Amino acid sequence: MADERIKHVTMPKWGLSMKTGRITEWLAEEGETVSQGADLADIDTDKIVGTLESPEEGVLRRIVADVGAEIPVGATIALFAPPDVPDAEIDAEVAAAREKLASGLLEEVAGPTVATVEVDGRPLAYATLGDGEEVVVLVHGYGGDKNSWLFVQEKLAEGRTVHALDLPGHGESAKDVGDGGLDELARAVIGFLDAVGVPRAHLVGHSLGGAVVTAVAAAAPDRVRSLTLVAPAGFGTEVDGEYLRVFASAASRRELKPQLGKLFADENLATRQLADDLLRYKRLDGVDAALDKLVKTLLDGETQAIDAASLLGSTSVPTVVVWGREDRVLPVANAAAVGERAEIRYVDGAGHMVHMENPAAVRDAVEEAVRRG
Amino acid sequence: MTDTLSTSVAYELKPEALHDAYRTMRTIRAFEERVHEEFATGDIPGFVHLYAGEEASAVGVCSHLDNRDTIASTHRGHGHCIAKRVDVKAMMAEIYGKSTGSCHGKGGSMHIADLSKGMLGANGIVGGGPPLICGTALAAKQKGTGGVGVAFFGDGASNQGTTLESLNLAAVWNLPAVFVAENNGYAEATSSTWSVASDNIADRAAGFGMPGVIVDGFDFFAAYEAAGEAITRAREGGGPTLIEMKFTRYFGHFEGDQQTYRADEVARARETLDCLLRFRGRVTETGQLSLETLDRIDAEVAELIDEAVDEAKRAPKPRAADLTTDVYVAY
Amino acid sequence: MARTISYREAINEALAQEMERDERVIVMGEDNAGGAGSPGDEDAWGGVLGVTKGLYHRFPGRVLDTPISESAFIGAAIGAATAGMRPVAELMFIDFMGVCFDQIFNQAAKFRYMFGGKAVTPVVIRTMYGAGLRAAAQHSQALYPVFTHIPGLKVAVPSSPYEAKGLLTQAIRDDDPVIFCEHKALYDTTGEVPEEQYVIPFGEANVVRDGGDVTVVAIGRMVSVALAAADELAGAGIQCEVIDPRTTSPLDTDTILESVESTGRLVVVDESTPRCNLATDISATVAQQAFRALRAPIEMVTAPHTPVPFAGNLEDLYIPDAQRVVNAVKSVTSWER
Amino acid sequence: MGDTVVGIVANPLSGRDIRRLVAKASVFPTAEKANMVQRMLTAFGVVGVDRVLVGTDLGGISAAVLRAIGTRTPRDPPWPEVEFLDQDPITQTAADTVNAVRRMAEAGARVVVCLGGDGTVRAAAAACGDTPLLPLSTGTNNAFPQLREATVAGLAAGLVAVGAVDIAAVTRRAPVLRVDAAGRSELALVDVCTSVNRYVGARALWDPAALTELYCTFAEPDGIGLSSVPGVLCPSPRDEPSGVALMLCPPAEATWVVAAPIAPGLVVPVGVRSWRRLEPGEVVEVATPRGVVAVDGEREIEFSDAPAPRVTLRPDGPRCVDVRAVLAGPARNRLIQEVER
Repeated sequence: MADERIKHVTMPKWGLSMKTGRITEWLAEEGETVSQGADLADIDTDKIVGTLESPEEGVLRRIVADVGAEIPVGATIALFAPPDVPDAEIDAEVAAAREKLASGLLEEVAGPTVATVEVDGRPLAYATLGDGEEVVVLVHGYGGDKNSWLFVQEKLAEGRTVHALDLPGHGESAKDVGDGGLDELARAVIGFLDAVGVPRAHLVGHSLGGAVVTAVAAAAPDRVRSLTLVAPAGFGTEVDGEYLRVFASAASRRELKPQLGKLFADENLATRQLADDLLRYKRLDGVDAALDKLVKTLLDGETQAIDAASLLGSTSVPTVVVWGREDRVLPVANAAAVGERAEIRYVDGAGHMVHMENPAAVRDAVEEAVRRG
Repeated sequence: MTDTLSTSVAYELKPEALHDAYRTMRTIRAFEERVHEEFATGDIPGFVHLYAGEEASAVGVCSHLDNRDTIASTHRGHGHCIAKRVDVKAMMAEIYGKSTGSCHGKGGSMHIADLSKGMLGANGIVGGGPPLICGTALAAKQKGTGGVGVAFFGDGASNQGTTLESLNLAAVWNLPAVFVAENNGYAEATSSTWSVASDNIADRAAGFGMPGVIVDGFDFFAAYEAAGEAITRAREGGGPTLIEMKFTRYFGHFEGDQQTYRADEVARARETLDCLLRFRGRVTETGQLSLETLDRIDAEVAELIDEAVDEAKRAPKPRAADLTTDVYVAY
Repeated sequence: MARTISYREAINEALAQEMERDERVIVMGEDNAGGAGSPGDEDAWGGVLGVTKGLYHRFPGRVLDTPISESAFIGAAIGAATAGMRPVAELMFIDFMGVCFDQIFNQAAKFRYMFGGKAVTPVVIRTMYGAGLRAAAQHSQALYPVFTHIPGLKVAVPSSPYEAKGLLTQAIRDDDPVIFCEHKALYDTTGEVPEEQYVIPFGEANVVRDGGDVTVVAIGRMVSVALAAADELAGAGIQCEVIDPRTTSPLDTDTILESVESTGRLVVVDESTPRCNLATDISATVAQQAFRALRAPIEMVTAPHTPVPFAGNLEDLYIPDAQRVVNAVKSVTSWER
Repeated sequence: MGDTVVGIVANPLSGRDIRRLVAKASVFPTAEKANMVQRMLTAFGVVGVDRVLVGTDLGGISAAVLRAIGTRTPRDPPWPEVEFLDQDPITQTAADTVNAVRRMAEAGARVVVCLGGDGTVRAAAAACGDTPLLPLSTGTNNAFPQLREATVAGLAAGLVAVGAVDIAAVTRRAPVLRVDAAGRSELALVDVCTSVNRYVGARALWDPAALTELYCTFAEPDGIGLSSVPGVLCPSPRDEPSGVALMLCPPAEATWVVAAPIAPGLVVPVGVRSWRRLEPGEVVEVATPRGVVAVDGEREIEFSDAPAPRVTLRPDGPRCVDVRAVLAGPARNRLIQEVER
């Protein structure tokens, strides 16, 4: 009978499609005492390299997964245990874990559950994690989808219900974006809240999604408990118009990939898999038209065409803004437009995809907003 | 009494229809005889196969067609093109390989086409056309346009699998198609009495469960009536028909052919059977057209052909850049 | 929403969705109805391997059964295409091109050029290729290089269900004649395919796997063979970049050249016979345009210059397998000047 | 050995005019005509015909017979010597039949078998003079020649040739209609009809609306073709010297409307204003101002203005063999051999 003081750290499931992960680097050594939340290992999920924060407090007794090896989600990658647990028991536990892995008998790790609701005659898809009174809705940006919250959603879902929504024209939602305007998209989010029977929710929006949730708060303040705006569009005027236009027009990986680099501070995070996934999305009938409309909504020549800042000013919904200092799509200078209306958290070493490059910072911001809401 | 009757007679041609038919037949003849001369001067490149002598067939058939209808032709296709209203000057320019040609000089005599007119192209492959016509007939049937597909082919093609397969498919699918076998007696230099085992191509129709008729291909009125029946039948959903036109071509298989394989039959045909000669005699006897009218048409046609040749000779060649264009719609 | 379906289902779905979307799309082929004109209608085969199953009753009058008469009905599909339809004809086995090739390469492929750019011939000819089913010499060939050789034709060779649906949808919407080559041994393979319609543009290769040591180009069924080899080689510390051109005409040489520029080594895996095939074509292009980048001679893994044998042990030898790819990769990586 | 000669002339073009298209008439293939000739040769061999003259054509009939001769084996029944008449150039017109029959008559043929339709027999009739004719139908549209098995016809013709029968008893001269129009003169064995079609066109007459006048040498109720109109309304037997003349008109203005098989597959209402007997030697002027004269159902002569076409019923047509009469008579015994016991 194994010692219950031995704790397993397993390969996390970051996003729906993640089946396996590869440890690219261990950030702690065997025997080291690790505090909960400390960086434990870098993991390559094919889509992106992410950092696993230690779920446990204590001594890292044994590293089970070697660097470079392909490990299925749910498989043991490390063991934590107090120093007084004998090595023999640890060895036995490792052997057992390896056996279990070899036999392929891993319990299916519950990822988010995906569902769709009908809003204004168009199906909207969303992924849900957790279960709780408090409801958080995550709204992605232009060209993104519900999976872009892969490093954020799981943690936020502890004791809460967290929905990650696919906006119209994105992900698995209908590709019809109507006039593609901010109001249209805001109506979709409100419609979504109605459809899932949520009177009030904490809204989190990235980029275009940031502008959308701001518009929701302005249109229906009583439905919104708090706002977390991650590199939101509609603040200031600076924008990399080329990124938006090429993203919409690119038909091949060679055209698209260079643009994707602009999303991150560390360009290596723009993997080929990310490009291929986006191409698969862009090839769907109706997506070209949707993106074209959204570009028209977002851009006026080389400057931003929407104004979310004044919308935000018109509400008193508690708000926290997060911005990557190395954002090349919506430069951080735009944050000035937030003024005194909300707390702004600047994140070093992060680009436009703050929630991927520094998920912890985004989670903390959400927690803060939720606390105030 | 007889006059009230005559108005209801099938295939009674009004003077303007005769006028048009004669002009078209004359245009084909003049076009071919001129190409014959010009080819001898060495100005015209490549292979050229002339239709002279067979005019009644193309015109007798195409007089019943409009732009809904499609035809597929053969390597001896000039007559079919003119009968289906392809622009004569563009045709001449094409034969000279000029950029103003029907195909911008990239097709030549054997590939003149104008799909906007339902002319699916002369065809360098013996037996290439009939399957295509099954397709255009199928399209007409699917779209319910009432269109008919007509495949012209020669006695040589009558022995090709593609032709026999197409006759079968057209019968199986009950397509609005008409197969016109132009039996001019020779596949290149080989007599059809030797190469066609059934001797009469029309006999083969019975094997496909469709009507087959033999028509004097030198007689416009015979061709016109037979084609009219077949085309009407096809339009009304009656299915395909095989018509065999029997006649002789006036020139060799291709220009430069010494025709050692045949004797004086051409001279005899020209004197006694020629479709234009007989047409003139008969329409003047019935008083439907006057000799003056016919001569005026001849003169106008001669002028048109002169212009066509002059313009073709003066027209620019294709640009070097055209070598690689129009291989694909997009690549 | 993506779900896992088979290569066969992906093709069937592409046909059904395009027929739904565009009434000009018609389907014709042998045994499409299955005993047309007989009670057999009621259990339409959907072609000899059931790829079009269900369409016959779902689209009355738009799925035509044909006699075994390839010249006539392939030609008819081509003719119908010139007359405004978008026909998809099924040439049961690619080996049967021999009885209808004139209509394909002298007619369909030439119209646009020889008619001076005035013809549009949006016909798709779906056909089965490939060895592995013990079907012997006349039902097993990989003849896509023959079509690839002909200007005016486009040639797609899908390697997976996702590719099959996206490339076929593109083929049907494409305004040029397309030869769509389906590997008969792939019909029951499965993969994630979106329910929604999508198109994969022609001439855009798919980098199936990243790797810095060797570029491995593989087409059709050979893609999975190359991936198996790449997995084994990864164990030995050799990282292969596996590229699936997806279409042989047009061919995405840029992606291949880019990859070779970084790896300096090329192995081409092609199920067709070795003379004037895709392997020789790609090798020549790379030798010509990326010579300086090459650090080792190019390796080609192809079938032998023989007909496809019947006996199982011989056919297994005939078809390129992962071991031969592994050997080829090892020879280019171990090559020293 | 003696030299009993029979002629066979076969028209390769008969039996495939536009009626095949407008009225589902059947095609009579060349191959079958060649087979009929061969079946006859076998019959000739049995009754002792020495020599058979066969006309030549480009349609493939004579060629097929030549091939057949070349491929005979000892097990095949003996055939007479076959001689092909290839002296005249082949024109692929009725002239070929005329030339062949004339040479047969000159060569002393005792009987000429004529394979074809009314048109073929008509051409032969113009050239055979006194030589008996045995017309054999190779079409579905024939009023004059009978549809008979060639073997049987061959036996009859053979018996006539070898002198086994009294020619006068088994043959009779058929009356003919002579028509003179537009400077041409034609013979009709069954009927002459005027139509308002302006042109000969596809030859056949299948549009009753165009018909104006009809003259027949005979009219039988079981006949096919235009003569079936009087055949139904006012029959006139073959063996009577007189014929019938009818004025036709649209059903609306007609005295009688006759539903008659004016062509295979074509039973249409034909309006008749009046009819009368046509006496031998009688000359009639056609009343139709312009149009086409059809002879035995096929448009032949385009005419307009004066002089109006003239139609004459003449008794001196071709001498035709009555197959039934031949085989019913004593000649039959030539086919019987008493077996001694």
